[in-house]
Amino acid sequence: MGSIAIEIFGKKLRNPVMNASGTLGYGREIERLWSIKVLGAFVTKGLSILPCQGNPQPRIFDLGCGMLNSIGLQNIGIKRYLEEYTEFFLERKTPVVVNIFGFTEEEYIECALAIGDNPVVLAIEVNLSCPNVKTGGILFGKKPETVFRIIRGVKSATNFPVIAKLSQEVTDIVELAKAAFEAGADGLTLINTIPGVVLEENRVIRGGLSGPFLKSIALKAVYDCSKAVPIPIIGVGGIMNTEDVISFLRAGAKAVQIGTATFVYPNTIPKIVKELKKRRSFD
Amino acid sequence: MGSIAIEIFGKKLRNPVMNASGTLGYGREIERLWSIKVLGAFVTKGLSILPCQGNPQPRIFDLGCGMLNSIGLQNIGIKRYLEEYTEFFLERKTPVVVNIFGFTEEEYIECALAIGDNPVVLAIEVNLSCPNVKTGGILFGKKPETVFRIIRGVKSATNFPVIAKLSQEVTDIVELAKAAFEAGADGLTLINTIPGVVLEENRVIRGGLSGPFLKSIALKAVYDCSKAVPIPIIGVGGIMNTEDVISFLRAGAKAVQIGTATFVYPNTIPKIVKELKKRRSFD
Amino acid sequence: MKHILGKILENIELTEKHFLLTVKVKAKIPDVVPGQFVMVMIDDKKVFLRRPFTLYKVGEDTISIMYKVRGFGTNLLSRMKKGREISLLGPLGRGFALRNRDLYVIVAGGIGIAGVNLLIERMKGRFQIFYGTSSSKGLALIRNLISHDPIIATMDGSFGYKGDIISCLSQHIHYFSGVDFEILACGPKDMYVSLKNVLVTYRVPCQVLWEEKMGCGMGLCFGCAVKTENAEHPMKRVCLEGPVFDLWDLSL
Amino acid sequence: MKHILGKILENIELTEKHFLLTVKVKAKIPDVVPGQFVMVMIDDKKVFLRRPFTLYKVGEDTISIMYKVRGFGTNLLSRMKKGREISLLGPLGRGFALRNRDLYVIVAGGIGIAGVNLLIERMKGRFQIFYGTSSSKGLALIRNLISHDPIIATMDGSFGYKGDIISCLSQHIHYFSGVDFEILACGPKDMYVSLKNVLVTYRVPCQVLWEEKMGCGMGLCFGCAVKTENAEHPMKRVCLEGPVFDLWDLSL
Ligand SMILES: Cc1cc2nc3c(=O)[nH]c(=O)nc-3n(C[C@H](O)[C@H](O)[C@H](O)COP(=O)(O)OP(=O)(O)OC[C@H]3O[C@@H](n4cnc5c(N)ncnc54)[C@H](O)[C@@H]3O)c2cc1C
Ligand SMILES: Cc1cc2nc3c(=O)[nH]c(=O)nc-3n(C[C@H](O)[C@H](O)[C@H](O)COP(=O)(O)OP(=O)(O)OC[C@H]3O[C@@H](n4cnc5c(N)ncnc54)[C@H](O)[C@@H]3O)c2cc1C
Ligand SMILES: Cc1cc2nc3c(=O)[nH]c(=O)nc-3n(C[C@H](O)[C@H](O)[C@H](O)COP(=O)(O)O)c2cc1C
Ligand SMILES: Cc1cc2nc3c(=O)[nH]c(=O)nc-3n(C[C@H](O)[C@H](O)[C@H](O)COP(=O)(O)O)c2cc1C
Ligand code: FES
Ligand code: FES
Repeated sequence: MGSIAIEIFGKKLRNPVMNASGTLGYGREIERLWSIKVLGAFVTKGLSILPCQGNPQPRIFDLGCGMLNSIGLQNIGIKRYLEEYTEFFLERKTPVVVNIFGFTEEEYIECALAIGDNPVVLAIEVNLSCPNVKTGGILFGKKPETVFRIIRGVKSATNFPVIAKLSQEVTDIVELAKAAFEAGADGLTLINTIPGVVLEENRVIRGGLSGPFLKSIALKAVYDCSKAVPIPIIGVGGIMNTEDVISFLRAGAKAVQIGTATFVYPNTIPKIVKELKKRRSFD
Repeated sequence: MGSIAIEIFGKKLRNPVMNASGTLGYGREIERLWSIKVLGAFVTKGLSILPCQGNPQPRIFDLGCGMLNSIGLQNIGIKRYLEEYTEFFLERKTPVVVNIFGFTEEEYIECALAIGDNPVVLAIEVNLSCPNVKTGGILFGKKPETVFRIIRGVKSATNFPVIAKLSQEVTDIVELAKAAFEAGADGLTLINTIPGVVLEENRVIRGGLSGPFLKSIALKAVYDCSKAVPIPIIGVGGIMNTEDVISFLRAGAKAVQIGTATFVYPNTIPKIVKELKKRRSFD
Repeated sequence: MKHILGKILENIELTEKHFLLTVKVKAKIPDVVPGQFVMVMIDDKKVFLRRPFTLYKVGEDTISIMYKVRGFGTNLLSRMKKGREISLLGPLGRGFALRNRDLYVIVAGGIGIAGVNLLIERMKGRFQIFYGTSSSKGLALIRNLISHDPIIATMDGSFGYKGDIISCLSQHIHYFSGVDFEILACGPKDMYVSLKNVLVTYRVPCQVLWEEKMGCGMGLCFGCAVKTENAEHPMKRVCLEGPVFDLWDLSL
Repeated sequence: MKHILGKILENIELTEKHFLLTVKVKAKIPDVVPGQFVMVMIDDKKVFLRRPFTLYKVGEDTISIMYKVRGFGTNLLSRMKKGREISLLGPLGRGFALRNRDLYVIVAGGIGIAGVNLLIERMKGRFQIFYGTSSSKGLALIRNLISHDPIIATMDGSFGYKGDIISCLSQHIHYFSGVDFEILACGPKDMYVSLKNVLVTYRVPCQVLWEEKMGCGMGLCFGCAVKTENAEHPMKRVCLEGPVFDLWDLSL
C-alpha cells in the first residue's frame, strides 16, 4: 500500500480525508468505532466565542436522498472546547482545523484570538454561512465585501492558515472565492449545506441540506473555483465513497471532507482511507 | 370527487397540475400512455426564435437521487412549433404555456411577437436561465436588471400573461422575484434546474440538476417569494407524488409543474390528478 | 456500540399499526442495558437516515424491536419480509439505572411499552407496571406481561381504568407513600408533562426514556439535543447522555 | 407502449460480464418489432432513471433481455434474484424494417448480439450472421445461433477470424456483389464508423441499432438526440425515431 500523505498549508497530513465540520461531534464520540487518528485532520464543530444552544426540536429531517438539519450551531464555546479537547488531540497526534463563526464581524476575530497559538491547530476554517445580526440576518457569505473583511480580520488576528468556507447560495461563487483569496485566505472549503425548507404539520422549518444530492453542485463549485484562485481547495458535499473522493480530487480539490455519510454508514471514513491507500499503489 | 379547478391569469384551469417545460416532449409523445387533456395546462419545451440543435452527447446522467441534463435547449424553433402543434392543442382544448428563451434580449421579444394572438396560449413562460451571448454567457436570470428588462420587453410585445421562470443559483431569489414583479410579470415559475457538474472519464460536463433533491430548495424559493410578491407562483422541482404537490400548495404555490418524475414513473401526472380529486372532496 | 448485521427472522403484526421485528444476527451481541437502543437501516429509496428503536428483547443470537408505524420509515419496515438482510448499529445510549429501590413503578404509554420491556424482563425486586393505551386493542402489546398484573388504563374505557395512564397513576400513587420507590417511564412527551405535574410536589425520583428525531444516534450531529436544567450542561444529546434521563433534569 | 410488471424468472450468468434476464409477466405482451426496446426499472437507492435494453426474446408470457455489466445499473441488475418484482416500459422505439431483400447480412459486435437476436429468430429469408467478440469467451452469447453458421471473429484470434468484425466483413463483402442485400447491424459506435468506411463506396443499404444514454425512452426529454444528415430533421431522438436508423441518415 502506497502513501497517500499530502502537503497542505506547509504541513504534511497522513491523508487527504477530513470529517466535515459539525458531523463528527466534538471528537471523542466516534472513537467507540474507530480512532480519529484515521483522519488526515479533524475539523471541529462550528465554535463561537459564546456558548450557543442552537434551535428547538425538531432539528433533523430525512429527505430520502439526503437530509435537512436545523441544529442552529449549538456548541459549548471555543474557549471551553479548547480547554477540554486540546489534550485529546495532542495525544492522538491529530492536527485540528478549528471551524469558527460569529454573529458579528468582531466575534469572528475574537474566536481567532481565543485560539492563540494552540499546539494542535492546523488551520482556522471560517464558516461564512452565519447570519449577521447587525444586518437583520443576512449571511456573511452572501457578499464579497463582508467575506473580504472577515477573512482579512481573522488573518490579522492569527498566525495560523485561514480557510474560508463559502456558502453556495450565491449568484457567483467564484467572485466570493476571489474576495477570500484577495483578503489573504490560505485555502477554501467548498461547500456548506444548501438552504432548504421542509413543511411539517403546516410548520415551515428552515435548515441546511446535506448528503448525496449536494455532490454535483459541490463539484461545480470546486471545479470553477480551482480554476480561479491559486490556493488549495477542500471539497465537501455528498461524498459517500471512494469514487466520490476521486471525483473531487480530479475536479481540483486538494483534500476532502466527509459529513452526512458518517451518520448512516459510520465506517465511511476509515473505509475510504483504506481504499485510497490500496489505489494509490496502482497509479 | 370534488372539483380541483383553479383560476389563474383570469382563466379557469381543470386542475393545478402542469408538466414542467422540457420534460414532456412536444406534446404528442406521451399520448401513447395518457391524454394531455389530463393536464391543467401544457407547458412547451423551451422555444427560441431560431431552431437549436442543443449539446453533443452524452446529455443525461443518473445521479441516484435525481439526474443531470445537458440537453442544451434543443428545439425546432417557435414558429415551426406553433405551426405544427396549435391544431393539436385546440383539438384537446388544452391551454398552453409557451416557454421561451433567447441568447439576446431581442430574441426573447421576437419569440413573444411570434406567438401573436395564438388561440391556444394561456401564458408565456420566460425561461431566464439562458446564457446571454453578449455578456460572455452570464445567465439573464442572474441579475435583477436583466430580469427586469426582459420581462418588461416581453410584456410590451404581447397581450398574454407573462410568467418569469427564475434561476435558483442566485444570492437572493426574492430580489429577482421583485424585479420580475416590478417589470409587470403576471406570475412566477420557481424553480429551474440547479447547475451542477459531473465527471465522466475525466471530462467535466456541466448541466442542470432535476429530480427529488430539488424539492426542499424549491419549497424555500416558493415560500419566500410568495411572501414577497402578490402574483401567483407555480412551484416546480422534485415533485414525485401527491404529498409533494400539497406541500408546494401549502408553501404558497397556486399551481405546480411536474418534470423528471414522468421520466421514471410515466403515469405520475394522471395519478396525482386523480388523487387530488379524491382528496378535494374530503376537505 | 458496533455494526450488527442480521436477517429478519419474523416481523409480526400485533395490531394494524404495531409490529414485533426479530432479527437473527451472526456476530456476538454486546451486553445491553435496558433502555438502550439501536439505529436501524431501512434500505429503500425513500429513506436515507437510520431510525432509532429501543431494544425490546435480546436473545442468544436474536434482537427484537417492537414498533409503531408512524411515517415513511416505519411503514416500509413493516413490509419487510423474513430473510431480508438488515443492518443495526448499537447498543447505543444510556439505559435505565437501577439503584436498589424497594419498589419500581414502571409507567408505559402506548408503544412506550417497547422502551421498558427489557427492563421488566430483567427486574429482580418489587415492581408495578402501569400501562396506558387508547383501547383494548392495545393489549396486544403486553400479552407477555399479563402475569405481572399490570394496572391498565384505556382512553375509551374498553378495558380497565377509563382515562390516561397518568391520571390512573395519580389515583394509586398515595399507596406508595413511605415506600422508597422510583418511577421508570416511557411514553409520549405529553405523558411526561402530566407525569411531572403529578410528581412535582414530592419530587419523586423518576427516569424517563426521551425520544427525539435522530440524525446519527452516536453523538455526532447534535440533532437530538434537548434542554436541561443543568447550568453546566444546558443541552444534552438524547442519543449519548440519554435516551434515559432524570425527569427533574429536563426542561419540559 | 405500456407499463409491464413482472417477476424475475431467471438471471443467468453467461460470462463474468454478460447476463440473460427473463421476466415472467402477467398482462398480455404487446406485439414487438425486432430492435424495439424496454426501459427497465432497477429498484435501488443508487439508481434513479430506468435503463434501456433491446428485447432479446419474447415468449407467451415472458420477456428476455441480454445485457452486459457496464456501470452501476447493470451491476445491480446482475445481482437481482429470481422472484424479485421488476417494472418494464415498452415496447419502445422503431425496430428493424425488413424490405424483402434477397439477402440480409446481420453484423453484431459483442453484446450487440442482444440487439439482433429477436430479428434472427424471426428471419424468414436468406441471411448471414457476422459476430465479432474479444475472445472465444464471447461465444457464450451465441450458443443458440450456432446452427445458423455465423462467421465469427475474435480480437485475440482465439476462435475464427483474428481481428475485428468489420475487417472480417470487408473480406467477405465482395461475395455479395450483385445480390440485393442489406446490412442490419448492432454494436458499439466505433464499429459503425468502420462499417461506414467499408460500405461508403457502394452506399450499401444498412440499418444500425444506435445506443445513446436515455432519460425517458419515450421522446420526452431529448436526452438521446443524435445528429442526422437530414436538413428538415437535423436532430432525431434515438428512443422515438430510432433506435434503428438508416446508417446513411446519421452524421457519424
Ligand atoms: C431512543 C429512541 C428509541 C425509540 N424506540 C422506539 C421503539 O422502541 N418503538 C417505536 O415504535 N418507536 C421508537 N422510537 C421512535 C421511532 O424512532 C420513530 O417512530 C421512527 O423513527 C419514525 O420513523 P418514520 O420514518 O416512520 O417517521 P417519520 O416519517 O420520520 O416521522 C413521522 C412522525 O413521527 C415523528 N417522529 C419521527 N421520529 C421520531 C423520534 N425519533 N421520536 C419521536 N417522534 C418521532 C415525527 O415528528 C413525525 O411526526 C424511538 C425513538 C428514539 C429516539
Ligand atoms: C435502445 C438501446 C438498447 C440497448 N440494448 C442493450 C442490450 O440489449 N443489452 C445491453 O447490455 N445494453 C443495451 N443497451 C445499453 C444499456 O442501456 C447500457 O449499457 C446501460 O444503460 C448501462 O447502465 P449502467 O447503469 O450499468 O451504466 P452507467 O453507469 O450509466 O454507464 C456506464 C458506461 O456505459 C455507458 N452507457 C450507459 N448507458 C448507455 C447507453 N444507453 N448507450 C451506450 N452507452 C451507455 C456510459 O457512457 C458509461 O461509460 C441499450 C441501449 C439503448 C439506448
Ligand atoms: C448536522 C450538521 C451540522 C453541521 N454543522 C456545521 C458547522 O457547525 N459548521 C460548518 O461550517 N458546517 C457545518 N455543517 C456543514 C458540513 O460541514 C458540510 O459542509 C455539509 O454537510 C456538506 O457535506 P456532506 O454532504 O458530506 O454532509 C453541518 C452539517 C450537518 C449535516
Ligand atoms: C431534460 C430537461 C429539459 C428541460 N428543459 C427546460 C426548458 O427547455 N425550459 C425550461 O424553462 N426548463 C427546462 N427544464 C427544467 C424543468 O422545467 C424544471 O424546472 C426542472 O426540471 C425541475 O423540475 P423537476 O425536478 O420536476 O424535473 C428542463 C428539465 C429537464 C430535466
Ligand atoms: S442523533 Fe446525532 S447527536 Fe444524537
Ligand atoms: S430518452 Fe428521453 S427523448 Fe429519448
